[in-house]
Amino acid sequence: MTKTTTQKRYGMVIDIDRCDGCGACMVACSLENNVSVVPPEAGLHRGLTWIRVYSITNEKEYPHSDTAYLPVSCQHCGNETPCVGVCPQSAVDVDPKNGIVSQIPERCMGCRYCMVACPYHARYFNWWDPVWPEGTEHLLNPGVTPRMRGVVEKCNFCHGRHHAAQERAASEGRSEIEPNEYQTACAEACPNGAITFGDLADKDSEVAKLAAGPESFQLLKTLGTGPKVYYLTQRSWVRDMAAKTPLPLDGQSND
Amino acid sequence: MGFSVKRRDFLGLIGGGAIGAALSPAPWKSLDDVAIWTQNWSWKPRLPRGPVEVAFTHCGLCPAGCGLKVRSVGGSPVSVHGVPGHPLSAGFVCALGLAGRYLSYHPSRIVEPTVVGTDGQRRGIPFKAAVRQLGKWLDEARSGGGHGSVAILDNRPDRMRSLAYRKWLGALDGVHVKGLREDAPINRLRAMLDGQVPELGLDIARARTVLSFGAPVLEGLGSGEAGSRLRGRSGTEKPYIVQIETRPSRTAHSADLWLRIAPGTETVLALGLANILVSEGLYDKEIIGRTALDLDGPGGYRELVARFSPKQVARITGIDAATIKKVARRFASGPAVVIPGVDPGGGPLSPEAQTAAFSLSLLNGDVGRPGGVVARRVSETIQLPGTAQLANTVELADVPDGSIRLLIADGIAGGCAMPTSLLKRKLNPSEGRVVSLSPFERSAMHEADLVLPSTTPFESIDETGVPIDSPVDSMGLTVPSMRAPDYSVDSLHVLSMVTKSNVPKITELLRSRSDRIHAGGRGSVFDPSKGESAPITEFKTAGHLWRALLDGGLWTDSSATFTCPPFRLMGADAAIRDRLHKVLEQPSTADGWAHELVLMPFGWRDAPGDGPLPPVMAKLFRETRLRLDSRFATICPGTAKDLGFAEGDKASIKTSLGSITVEVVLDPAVANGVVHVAVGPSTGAFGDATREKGDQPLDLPSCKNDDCWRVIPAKMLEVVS
Amino acid sequence: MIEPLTNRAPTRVFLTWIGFWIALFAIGGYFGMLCLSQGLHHTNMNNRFGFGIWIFLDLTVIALGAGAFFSAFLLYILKKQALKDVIGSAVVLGFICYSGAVVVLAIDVGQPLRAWFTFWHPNAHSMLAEVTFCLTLYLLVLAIEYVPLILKNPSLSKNVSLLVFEGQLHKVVVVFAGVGAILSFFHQGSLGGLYGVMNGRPFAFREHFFIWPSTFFLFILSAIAAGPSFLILINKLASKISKKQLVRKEAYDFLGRISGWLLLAYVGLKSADTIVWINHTAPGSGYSVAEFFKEASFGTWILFAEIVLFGLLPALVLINDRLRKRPLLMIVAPLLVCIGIAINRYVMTLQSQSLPTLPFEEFVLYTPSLVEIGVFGGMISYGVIVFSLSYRYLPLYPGLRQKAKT
Amino acid sequence: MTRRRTTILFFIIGLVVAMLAGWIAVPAALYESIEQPLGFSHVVHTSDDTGMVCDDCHHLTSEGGFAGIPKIAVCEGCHAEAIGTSKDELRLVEEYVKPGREIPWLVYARQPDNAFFPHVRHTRLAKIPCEQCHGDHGKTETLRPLKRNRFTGYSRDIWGHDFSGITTSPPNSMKMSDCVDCHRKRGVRDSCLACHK
Repeated sequence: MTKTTTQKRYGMVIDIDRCDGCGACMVACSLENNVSVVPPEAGLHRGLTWIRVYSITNEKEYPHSDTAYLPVSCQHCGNETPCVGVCPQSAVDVDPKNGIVSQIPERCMGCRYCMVACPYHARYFNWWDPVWPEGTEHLLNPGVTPRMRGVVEKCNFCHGRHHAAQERAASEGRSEIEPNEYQTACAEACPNGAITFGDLADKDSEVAKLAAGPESFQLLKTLGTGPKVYYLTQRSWVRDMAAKTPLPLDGQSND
Repeated sequence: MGFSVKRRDFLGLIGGGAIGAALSPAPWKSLDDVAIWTQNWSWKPRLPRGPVEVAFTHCGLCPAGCGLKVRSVGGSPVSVHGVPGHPLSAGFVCALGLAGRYLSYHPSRIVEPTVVGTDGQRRGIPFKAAVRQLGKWLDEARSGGGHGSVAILDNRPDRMRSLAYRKWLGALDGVHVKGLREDAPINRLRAMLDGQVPELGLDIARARTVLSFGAPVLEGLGSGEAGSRLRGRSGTEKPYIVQIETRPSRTAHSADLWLRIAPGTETVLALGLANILVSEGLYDKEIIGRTALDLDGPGGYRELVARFSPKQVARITGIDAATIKKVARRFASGPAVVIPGVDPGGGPLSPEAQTAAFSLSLLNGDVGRPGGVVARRVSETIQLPGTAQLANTVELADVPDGSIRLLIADGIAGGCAMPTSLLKRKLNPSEGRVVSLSPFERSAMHEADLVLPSTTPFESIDETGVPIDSPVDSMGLTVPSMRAPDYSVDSLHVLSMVTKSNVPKITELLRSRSDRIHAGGRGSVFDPSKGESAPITEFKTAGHLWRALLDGGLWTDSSATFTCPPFRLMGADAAIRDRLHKVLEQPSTADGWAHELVLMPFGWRDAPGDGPLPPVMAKLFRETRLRLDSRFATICPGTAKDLGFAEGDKASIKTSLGSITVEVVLDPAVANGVVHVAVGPSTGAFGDATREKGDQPLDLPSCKNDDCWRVIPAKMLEVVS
Repeated sequence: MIEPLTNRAPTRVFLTWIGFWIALFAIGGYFGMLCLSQGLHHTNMNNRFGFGIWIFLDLTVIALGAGAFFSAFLLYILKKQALKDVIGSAVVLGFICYSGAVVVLAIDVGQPLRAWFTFWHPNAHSMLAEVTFCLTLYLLVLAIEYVPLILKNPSLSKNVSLLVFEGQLHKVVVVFAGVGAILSFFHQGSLGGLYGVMNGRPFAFREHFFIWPSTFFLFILSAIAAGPSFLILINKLASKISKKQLVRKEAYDFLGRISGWLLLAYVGLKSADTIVWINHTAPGSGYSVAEFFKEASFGTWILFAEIVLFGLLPALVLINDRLRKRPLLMIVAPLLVCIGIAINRYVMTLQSQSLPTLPFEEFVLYTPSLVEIGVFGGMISYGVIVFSLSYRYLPLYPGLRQKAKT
Repeated sequence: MTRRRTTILFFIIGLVVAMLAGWIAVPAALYESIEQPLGFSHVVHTSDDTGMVCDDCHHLTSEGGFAGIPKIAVCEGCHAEAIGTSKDELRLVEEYVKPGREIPWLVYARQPDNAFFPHVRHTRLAKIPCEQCHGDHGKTETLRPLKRNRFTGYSRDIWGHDFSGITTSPPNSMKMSDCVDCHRKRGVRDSCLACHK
């Protein structure tokens, strides 16, 4: 009765040189995943931004000035995932079939240990009860449940869309989904096509090719967390800043 | 004795009770229920339930009119997606489009007619009373003044609805006033051409070079289709984009070449480029010699540009001569598009700058050639019932000051913000009244004497209009994807009630255009559900075409050929010609007011300067500071140091008209002596566009001399708190 | 009616004293309710500071409370009779520290009503699950150890059967001491493990022995070193306030000596651990320790203070028989020890979060809100109240009780 | 010794009272019983003379989702005018069909928002008959009242009618543990997100 499902490794490649910081990915993400509109007093560090666009500059004056934008979401670490081991009540797990790191708000008790453990600051806590402008509840995406106060949430590669794709496939009698049936909201929304999402295990997929390319790097590679989100850039200063390059063992800081 | 016995028995009872309870499921079940309660307690929003319906429409939030796929549950849209293969938007939707449906529930939505009473207080009144009030003012206005005393301000003047406005105004001897739009400058070009000129479009997508004077070409200007080509995503060769802009905008960030021009020196740069084209003979002497009416002779174009040597221009614009030469040669090497940009917050370039810019197109022979400025076929105008002439349509700038006694503002967003002072100038100082038909309290309109709540683009049927870059005419409808609230009114309905005349309903108007298109038998229709286009001839009856449009289809005309008529490189307007000749004379500081830096207001293309922001966008920009609103001022570290400011300081920016308080943000890419402040919705709350008077940078500039407020002399003072 | 033991403060004095603390407790309770009913935005914690002063102080308090299990262990298992004097106060202190910490934790988590999931769906790999289990169980043990004390209250002990019951309890107290020791051993350790296992946080991550990071052992050692010192402090304080000699010198001396030697061992291991961390662990994960301490607010001085000033120094004092005779030093040294432990918990909890791991993230400082301070103040006052009541109504100090009889 | 006996007596009283409360009083108090808006007989609708099958009303949507209980339009197909004169029949036509109002049916098997149950995957791919979870609901003459948990709002069918909730499994209960058991039996290994949204 059980079907043998092919092993997938969903991942993402983000081309920093294509990102102009418009923020469409963040908007699309928040709408897709019913991310609460947090009260304005949240400030910079108490909001909910599953994907957060950082802007970094080379601190030079025109014409040498340059800015780069880095969209950072959950990196879906594939190796010793820092947040999974720490959760006391198994509210975080890695999907054995596709490597997506999950966060189940209904199981979470809000101890925030996973946030402390995450090196990418990609996990967010609901400091308030979720708020939407009055009357907009029926505009929410029915495929994703809203979170309640006091729990942690984060990017799960638009899993609602994965569900939808599976359902559609099943209605056509297929147990497996086609690559083009499952796209994350951020990848779909990016006007510059800076975000490529797909199955890293499939060597012919565009995402796998890009990730294997010479310009690709991972954030904080040296931690050995094996992120499944890769970044591309041709600008060396961006790479030096964004990718934490390994340090000589004599402990000399390289900045 | 009694005491201890009681105690023991009591303890016995308790003990027995405890054990008994533990042996029943009750405590464990309640433990479980308590946990479940925390997972779905009443104040956690419930998800919409039920099957998903899919429909197609167009986005009415800006003139780009992107095709939309809307998924709805129980009649409310739960998600919005682009439509791949759409002739105009090519699957593109901007952030605003994705979140736009939330605007219908925006906190700043107007839910009842309001009027400003004699005491200056705004209070709600019944709809009937509002109409009566409007009627009264209408009569007063007409008795008081002659032609043009009644006006309708229309941000999308090319819709069928606009036609009905003009008919209505015609009977009242009023004027149809164009609001500020990103495609406004094109009329400047039309004015430079001799004789009858059709509607023009900028063929950005096929250009070899795009010379953008501060236009947000990579931030959603024009159609999504052009956008994807400009971003090199369509497989076709990507145009070379030269962004001429002082502010380190997103377009400047991703353009092939960013020229950080000194504030307000666009005219000089344009003429400097012309200088090189002329002196190096980088233009078709034969044709231009024949078609250009003011190239040679005393005071001619040649004489004018001769004064703008690269060295000279470099000194003024701050762009080195070599680069100017390089750009000029690149420009002349093939079809190019020049866009004198209208900034969503900073407004248009000065008239002479626009003229100078377009003179390059003419010189390059781009008018009438693919990849340059192309002409659109206009489907012949529809006759409306009634004998009255159509009122003519004029640019706001051309409206005489103080002439309007009753201004009715059509609710639709144009995407560009206007200074309150500019509008005020056009009104009759004593009894000029403003009536706003808007779903929201708009920045420029928040002082309207009478406000009638209208519908948002997602609630009402209308036309999208034609994007600035479209080489052909088109018709796409915004089909309602949510119910219009009972309190909202339709502008045409209001007009018909006021004058008791029969103004056609919007659906009738659109239907009649659709029928006319069908009769014309030109062009093709795109079917979003199939993702392909079919020639219009395949539609048996007019009814079929109408049905297709209601299902989110898009009609696009076949392209027309157009040969450039004779033209004047310095335009027909003597005043502008005069200004062009005077450009190099030292400009006096405005009102002789000593200033230490210039304030350059700007707006975000997909967060309209004149409309509210969907809460989700406000939230994200607030929590990441990815975009700064009017509460922040960006300056470069150098200037900050000179003025004694540091990151995060509170500062007050003073102009001759007033001051705003801002927080200082440092950016090394900003030019020296310049301060940039965003115009439009504050992200501080849920994205509200209504602000206290004098709190918006656009309430500051004075538009006394010309209609340009890009560069405002200002001071920056410390705020003593 | 339960009446106080003889030679206790007059009721009026006692009431004013207790009244003050009850008021403080009420404030804390109100703040706590705010967080429970409206959410944790009343605190100043944020997405970068998932743990705030609550966790830091809970850890400190639990470390100091270690005196309970350790002295119980020494007394009942290793038969160190010198500790007879302090065992009562030790148990009460332990109970206060642990119960208090658990209550504050319940406010600290976003969804306390689901906290029991940890028992129903535990994650075996999670240090925090281990902590939760051992902590709750050991709290149970402490409660059981507390009961005989309560039953010793004269007016209660009138009741024969209860006395019998108390006697029964006393026989098994040895067992509880053993169980308690094991439980405490593990949760003190896993509290340290919390940080050592965070492979994503190079500042906290440490080398592992089998499944345990070095912090696991360091926390145990530091806790049993600090526990006795804390006992000394509290008992001296109680004596000061009650103006009575509650504990015999020998007990203090013994506690001091134990504390000293253990601390010395701790300082040694901690130093070794730090050296390995600086030269191997941190660089191994791509960070130089220089980066960790480049922020002014967390300079290397903090490392020096933790290990030398508040570690080595008091240790040397406490192991020296002559110096231990000096009453003043017997207050200062234990005080230094307790502060040292607090610093260690502070560094592990707060400094480790303050430092961004993403190179382009900013360094964030966090200052607790009034609510957070208030809640903790409430917990302290709860401790004072319980201890005062126990002191007033229960024979915490056998020595004193004999005096009372005569 | 009388003391001891009285104490034991009190002990037993406590024990019995508590157990009665826990087993009978609490369950009775916890669930409220709500009548369905209309009477409905699956038997009648699926009888041969109607010739209808389950799918006629409970079908899948274009996107593969389960349409659930049919909309009033489906009823209108046959009940545009009253068939017969039963009270419910008349109410159906007058109160719902004519004004086009949807019937506010109460769903016995309604799962919470955070549960994702793709019917199509279970019925079409795994070939599980509806009855396995929904029991013989399709063969009922009348609609029983919905028992709703006053506290959580859940239908009692989820927790199951055996209050101890230990031994039950579909169709007697539809808890997460029941899903998990079935998945285990069929060797389906999944992460939380496979069934949670």
